Amino acid sequence: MSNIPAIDRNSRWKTIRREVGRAVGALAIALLVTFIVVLLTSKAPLEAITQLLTAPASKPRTIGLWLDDVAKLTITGLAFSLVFQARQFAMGVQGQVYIGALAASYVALSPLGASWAGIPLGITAAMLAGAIYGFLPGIAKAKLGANEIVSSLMLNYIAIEVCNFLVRTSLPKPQPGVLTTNDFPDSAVFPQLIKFDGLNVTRLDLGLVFALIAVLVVWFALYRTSWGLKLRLVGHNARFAEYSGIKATFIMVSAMTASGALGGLLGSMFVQGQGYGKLTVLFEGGLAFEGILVAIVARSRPLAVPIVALFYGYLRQGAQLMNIRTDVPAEVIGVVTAIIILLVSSSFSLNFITRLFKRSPAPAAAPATVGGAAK
Amino acid sequence: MMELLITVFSATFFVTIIRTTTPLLLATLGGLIADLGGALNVALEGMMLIGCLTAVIVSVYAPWYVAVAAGLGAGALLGLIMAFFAFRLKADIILVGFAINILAAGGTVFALAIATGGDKGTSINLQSKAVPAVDLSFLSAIPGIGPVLKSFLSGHSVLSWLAAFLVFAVWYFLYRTPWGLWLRGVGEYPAAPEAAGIPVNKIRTLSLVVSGALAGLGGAQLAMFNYVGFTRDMTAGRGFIALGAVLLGARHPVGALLAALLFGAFEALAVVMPGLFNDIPAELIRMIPFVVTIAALVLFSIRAQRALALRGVK
Amino acid sequence: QEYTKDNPLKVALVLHGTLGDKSFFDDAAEGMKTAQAELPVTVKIIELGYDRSKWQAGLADAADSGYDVIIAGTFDMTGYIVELSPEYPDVKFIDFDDAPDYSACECKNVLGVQYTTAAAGYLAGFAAAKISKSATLGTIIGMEFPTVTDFKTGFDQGAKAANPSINILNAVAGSFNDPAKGKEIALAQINQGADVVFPIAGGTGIGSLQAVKDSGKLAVGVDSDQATIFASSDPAQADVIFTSVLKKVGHSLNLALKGTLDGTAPYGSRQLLGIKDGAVGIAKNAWYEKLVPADVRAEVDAIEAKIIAGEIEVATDMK
Amino acid sequence: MALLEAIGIGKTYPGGVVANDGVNLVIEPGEVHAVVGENGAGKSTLMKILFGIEQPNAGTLLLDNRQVHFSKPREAIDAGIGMVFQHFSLVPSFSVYENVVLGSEPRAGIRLDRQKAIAEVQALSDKFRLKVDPLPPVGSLPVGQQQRVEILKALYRNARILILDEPTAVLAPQEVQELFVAIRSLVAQGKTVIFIAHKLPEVLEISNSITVMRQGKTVGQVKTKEVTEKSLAAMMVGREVSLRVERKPTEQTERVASVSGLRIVNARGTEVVAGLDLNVYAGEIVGLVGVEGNGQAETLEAIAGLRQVAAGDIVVANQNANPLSVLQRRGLGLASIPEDRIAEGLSTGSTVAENLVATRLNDSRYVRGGLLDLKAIKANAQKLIERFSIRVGGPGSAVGTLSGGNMQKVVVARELSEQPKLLLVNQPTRGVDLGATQFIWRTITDARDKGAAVLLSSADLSELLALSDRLLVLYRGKIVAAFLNTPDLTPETLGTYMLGLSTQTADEMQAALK
Ligand SMILES: Nc1ncnc2c1ncn2[C@@H]1O[C@H](COP(=O)(O)OP(=O)(O)OP(=O)(O)O)[C@@H](O)[C@H]1O
Ligand SMILES: Nc1ncnc2c1ncn2[C@@H]1O[C@H](COP(=O)(O)OP(=O)(O)OP(=O)(O)O)[C@@H](O)[C@H]1O
Ligand SMILES: [Mg+2]
Ligand SMILES: [Mg+2]
Repeated sequence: MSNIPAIDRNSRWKTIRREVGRAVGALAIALLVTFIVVLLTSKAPLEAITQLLTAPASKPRTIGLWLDDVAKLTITGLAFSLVFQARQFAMGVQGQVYIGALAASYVALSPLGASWAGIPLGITAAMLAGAIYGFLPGIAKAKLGANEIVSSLMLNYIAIEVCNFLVRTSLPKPQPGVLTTNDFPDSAVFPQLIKFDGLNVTRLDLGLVFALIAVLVVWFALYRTSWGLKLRLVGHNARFAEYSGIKATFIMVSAMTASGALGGLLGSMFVQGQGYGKLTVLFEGGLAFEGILVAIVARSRPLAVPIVALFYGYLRQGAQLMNIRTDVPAEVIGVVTAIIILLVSSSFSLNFITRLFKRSPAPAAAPATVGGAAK
Repeated sequence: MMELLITVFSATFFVTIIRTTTPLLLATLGGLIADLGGALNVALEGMMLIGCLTAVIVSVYAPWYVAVAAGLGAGALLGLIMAFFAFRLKADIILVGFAINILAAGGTVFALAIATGGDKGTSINLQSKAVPAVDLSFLSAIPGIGPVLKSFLSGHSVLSWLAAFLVFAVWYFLYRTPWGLWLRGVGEYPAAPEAAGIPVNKIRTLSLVVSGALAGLGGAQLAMFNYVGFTRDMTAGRGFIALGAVLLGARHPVGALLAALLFGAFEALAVVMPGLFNDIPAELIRMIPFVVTIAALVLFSIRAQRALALRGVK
Repeated sequence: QEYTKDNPLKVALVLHGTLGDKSFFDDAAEGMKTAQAELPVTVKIIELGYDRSKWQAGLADAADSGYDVIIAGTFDMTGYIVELSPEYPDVKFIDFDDAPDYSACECKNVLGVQYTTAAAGYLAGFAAAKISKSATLGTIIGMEFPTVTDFKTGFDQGAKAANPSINILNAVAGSFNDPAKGKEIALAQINQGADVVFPIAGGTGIGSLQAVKDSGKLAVGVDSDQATIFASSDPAQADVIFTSVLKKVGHSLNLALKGTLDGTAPYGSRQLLGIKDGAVGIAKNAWYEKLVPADVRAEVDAIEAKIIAGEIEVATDMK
Repeated sequence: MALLEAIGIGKTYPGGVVANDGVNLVIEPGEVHAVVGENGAGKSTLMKILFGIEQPNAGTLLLDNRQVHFSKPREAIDAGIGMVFQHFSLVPSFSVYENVVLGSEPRAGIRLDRQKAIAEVQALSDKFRLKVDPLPPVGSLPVGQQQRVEILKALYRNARILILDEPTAVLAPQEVQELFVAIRSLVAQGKTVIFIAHKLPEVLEISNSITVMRQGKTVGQVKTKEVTEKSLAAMMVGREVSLRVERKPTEQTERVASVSGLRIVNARGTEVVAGLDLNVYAGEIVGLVGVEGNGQAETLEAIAGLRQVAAGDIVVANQNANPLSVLQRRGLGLASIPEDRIAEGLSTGSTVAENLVATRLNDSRYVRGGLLDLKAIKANAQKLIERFSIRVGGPGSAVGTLSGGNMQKVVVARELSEQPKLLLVNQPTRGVDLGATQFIWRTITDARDKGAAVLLSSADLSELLALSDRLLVLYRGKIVAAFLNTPDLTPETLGTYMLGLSTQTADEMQAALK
């Protein structure tokens, strides 16, 4: 019996080594593909690839952009990880981002926004609004069995339209008809973490701190609280959870709600961050959905999410800067991203989402173990 | 209000609904086939978009039916690629689907630029062809109802008639042929067909190929009839709406038809409404299909729950 | 500093979208091409794509990359230009189709170039109302912001001047790239009696033009001379576009660069360009000659003169 | 001359588990050949190799003395081998005939020829005495009938050799007998049957010869006539085993649970429990006897709070339990061992430690202020692993990596780690080998001896007779007979009531109902 913890630790190291090996392999594939595509489309491929690999880290400003992306990708990755762990396929982060951003904007543009309360209240309002927006498909599923994929996708579209509508009609604007609100007062905009000679050179703001806090909070909630254990049990086997006396529906709804709060937080990070400091229609540009990729590559592990986001964010920024600075057209970036996702997901097959949709009751192929051989 | 009612019950409105419904219906049928085979095809949007572009480009050089076939073939090829990554390389099928959508969004613009010699927005420099409308003017010769019949039935796209036929064909395939049985078996409980010696992965692959083909056909209708030509992102979310229509249609071809018609009708309504009510905000009108989907989903679910409750289960 | 072919002015045109819209961005790029041929400048066109979160970063990167002049357009980019311009005092910024609020910012190195398209819209609206048989016109708007609605404001005013009882249908598509929807909206308007349609909706409007072609009605093009664009690929389409309301972005940018080179460009203020600057207008091409009767053409010319002379006041959304 | 022969089969799974290690098997034509062995001995693996699902690393297969190699099931099917899996391969929403013909459908043009398919299924079912209605969806049938569908599937494909992997584990005694009738009729018509089971009496009854496996090796092959239950068990386990439990006489005092007028309706709208009354007292085991699907499982689920009741009262520890949640009932001292350990008894993706506290997440020993006490949880797991001798790498191993028997031990350990007041047990030893069965039986009787009231449902009559103090026979959701367990109570007596052939009067039941 005494040697059992040793076995445990051993196998944990093995797992970590395997996962890291996979990540490195995926990175290598991604770079290889990019090289090939760039070679085919660029007249100065060497220059393009140099930009891709070095541009994000080349200046404080670009490092700021990269880390800002990492913060946002981390939050959306966490939001998806939470619902994935509960085995819900809610796709509503995008909608929550818009609703959260709206709530934050109303606070920021109100008299409160000009006071010290602008930031804390804006974030709180955004998280509350996002939570409510995440709660809706959750409760519809729990009480009525309404498919959460469809309802959350539809709620995304609705949120975007609501945002368009309110920005156009009700929020204060610098001039009539434009689809952007007034700039928020400085007290409602996240302060920059690092300044250079008073210049506005880095976008890096308080959002990064929130992202790191969120990682720890989500990790703690999932692995150190009974709610988290219940959530993971529900995710693994909802029937067993019910049998154990866990209110599976409550857990599902609360997971979606918590994930919604994260989505809302991301909304506030967008509009109250240095990147905007105001609300604009369609401000999110599809980043919320990239959380799916981050969560899946991180296997829904909160501590792995920021690491994946760090790498993915670098690639994302590098591709963007390569597009700006060289002759590689923007569309090629899309093609490269797609191919990378295809290749990376091939080695990173997380079976669980597939299993969600295969209505096969077959349980996960459990890895062969010491236990089996010992008999 | 009166005006709206008159519009809604007019033949032109009916023709509009059929037109807006057709691409959606074809994609929905595609989604249905994949779904019954056990794969959620989130790539319908990308498959439609690539179907659009392929059909448009091919129609410049070939007759319309070859172009339609090319759109269909492009969708099928994407289905094959999806199956390859998902089943052979064991990639997550949702991720593969998203990747195909991203590929389509960038790839179509890139390919369009090559085909037109630099245009990244639209294909207006290409002389693309249209799918012909089926002219049933002779119906008006029928005394009495003839003119009414003609105004309702004439002028639809060939592909609209094909789509209507496909609803029946898909139903027949699913519920009357052995292969339909295989497909449904693979989707519901793959271990069973596996043990019966049915090549499960081959069936799944084929279902994605057919799914892609139908989405590609929907794309051809969109780019060769609803609008003749290609513009970037011209599918504008129709693939995702089709995904909703599959579930809304209770995973049955007739349900798919009804769901697609519902969305088609709302798309048509959203088009005529601003002309009639200038003061309704456009955003609210555009929200209608999404609100309706959720409402329908909730109503369906409430009905299902109530049916259970009536039997005393809950 | 003197700029020569060997030591050219380095210019970056930063587009918050991509080329290929067949109107706005393409026209700007066209102007750059002319500039490059005529002036000692080199131009790099940077397409940032449609993801808004990348626009600010893209503009900043361009400012950071050693260009002498950065050109970007519309309200979407103005805020970023205002933010960046003080940080790069040696770089010049041209903000086209919008201008910063000079009273509220230190924008000494920013040149705002704005257009009042209402006046040109007025001319098109007048002609449209005159040639409409059903006395019903349709306008289709991509999204509602001033640079778009300004076309319509003038168009409506012109149409009412020609025929006070004219009926103008209007729809907002909500998108600049859903041609199928644009087509449906135009068909709906035609069904409700419209026989002249004026789509101000980018790619969506291309679909509307197709509906007009299919039902044998008439249309007004927007931004660039759309009849000419279609002339070679789709003559039937060109044949229904009796004129286009032109916003000559490329032309005005070319002038702005020229002004930059010889030091006459009024950086630190905005230029409001209108019909009398030749920056906007309607396309008086072969189709216009063919489809608009001579007497109407004469009236339009007279009105144009009056507008330039300030005798007719055209309302505008551009403040 | 042997019909099918496996020589020196070796199979190592990718993870390094050696499942077969030089296994030999000789099947004569026209016999029923049993393969026995403990959990994990490698029986299923060997069968999967014969059927082409797994590929051996070593050894050869001879069919009709010719060497064969099956790389997929289709090839084995074509060679005349059919297999019925421990877990059925049926599509639940498909009708019986659709499931039978799936993959080899009769066709009329491109259409599936429904009439012909139904007729063929009907004919087969008549010929081999496997009675089943071709039309209803398979999901609505009891397991016994589903199994017949599986056998029909193999026969429809002209199987000469039929492999049945643990076919009796899920069957009621009468169904077992019906299965044996069908097997004999198969053999009479020239088929050969390979039969795997854990219950030795069944093996002795049906087979002609027996191959015994232990730890991936064949221990030997014997003629059934030449062995006894005892000698066979010794061969399997390598030591003597006895399957007898000593039950102390009970002194029942306090009524722990009672159910009155219970009615339950299932999702399809049929009434599965129709007015049930029963009482359970501290220190007794009450056995619920019945063919599967007569309301035993539903009754247990209703008492546990896992199923909505249409009418009736449930009282646990003198409290009206109707409005109470699962957790509140557990708080009253209720514990429950469910029928299907993988589907509802465990979370196979979670660790052993997590599974062992899953029902105690409100307990301040493991959770304080909503936070987990990981140390206490781990200590609890280590304690239980030791006490219930669960074979596992450690508290942190995923349950999914355990064998079936060990998984069941995890469930039992969790439920009996603390003395329950009321214990609900459903199929505690299904598919579990002799050693583990013995252990689980002893654990349950220990709980009883310490004062637990136990409600036990099992498809295995010998289990019910071995453990119960009282037996209640359920038929169509009603109690039709009640007995005190005396040595002269036989399975046959119970059987007549189980099948609804006769019903006791209220007076007859009185004594055993209490
Ligand atoms: N797919 C697999 N991958 C890895 N190991 C496996 C696999 N299937 C079985 N094993 C291992 O092979 C050994 C033999 O398993 P097998 O299923 O053949 O046993 P069995 O005799 O059928 O047991 P039981 O009586 O419990 O059904 C076990 O140790 C098991 O852990
Ligand atoms: N894919 C797999 N990978 C690793 N081990 C496996 C796999 N499938 C099954 N096993 C192991 O095989 C062993 C026996 O498998 P089997 O399915 O025959 O279970 P069992 O012990 O018979 O239990 P039961 O039949 O009661 O469910 C178990 O140890 C199980 O953990
Ligand atoms: Mg087995
Ligand atoms: Mg077993």
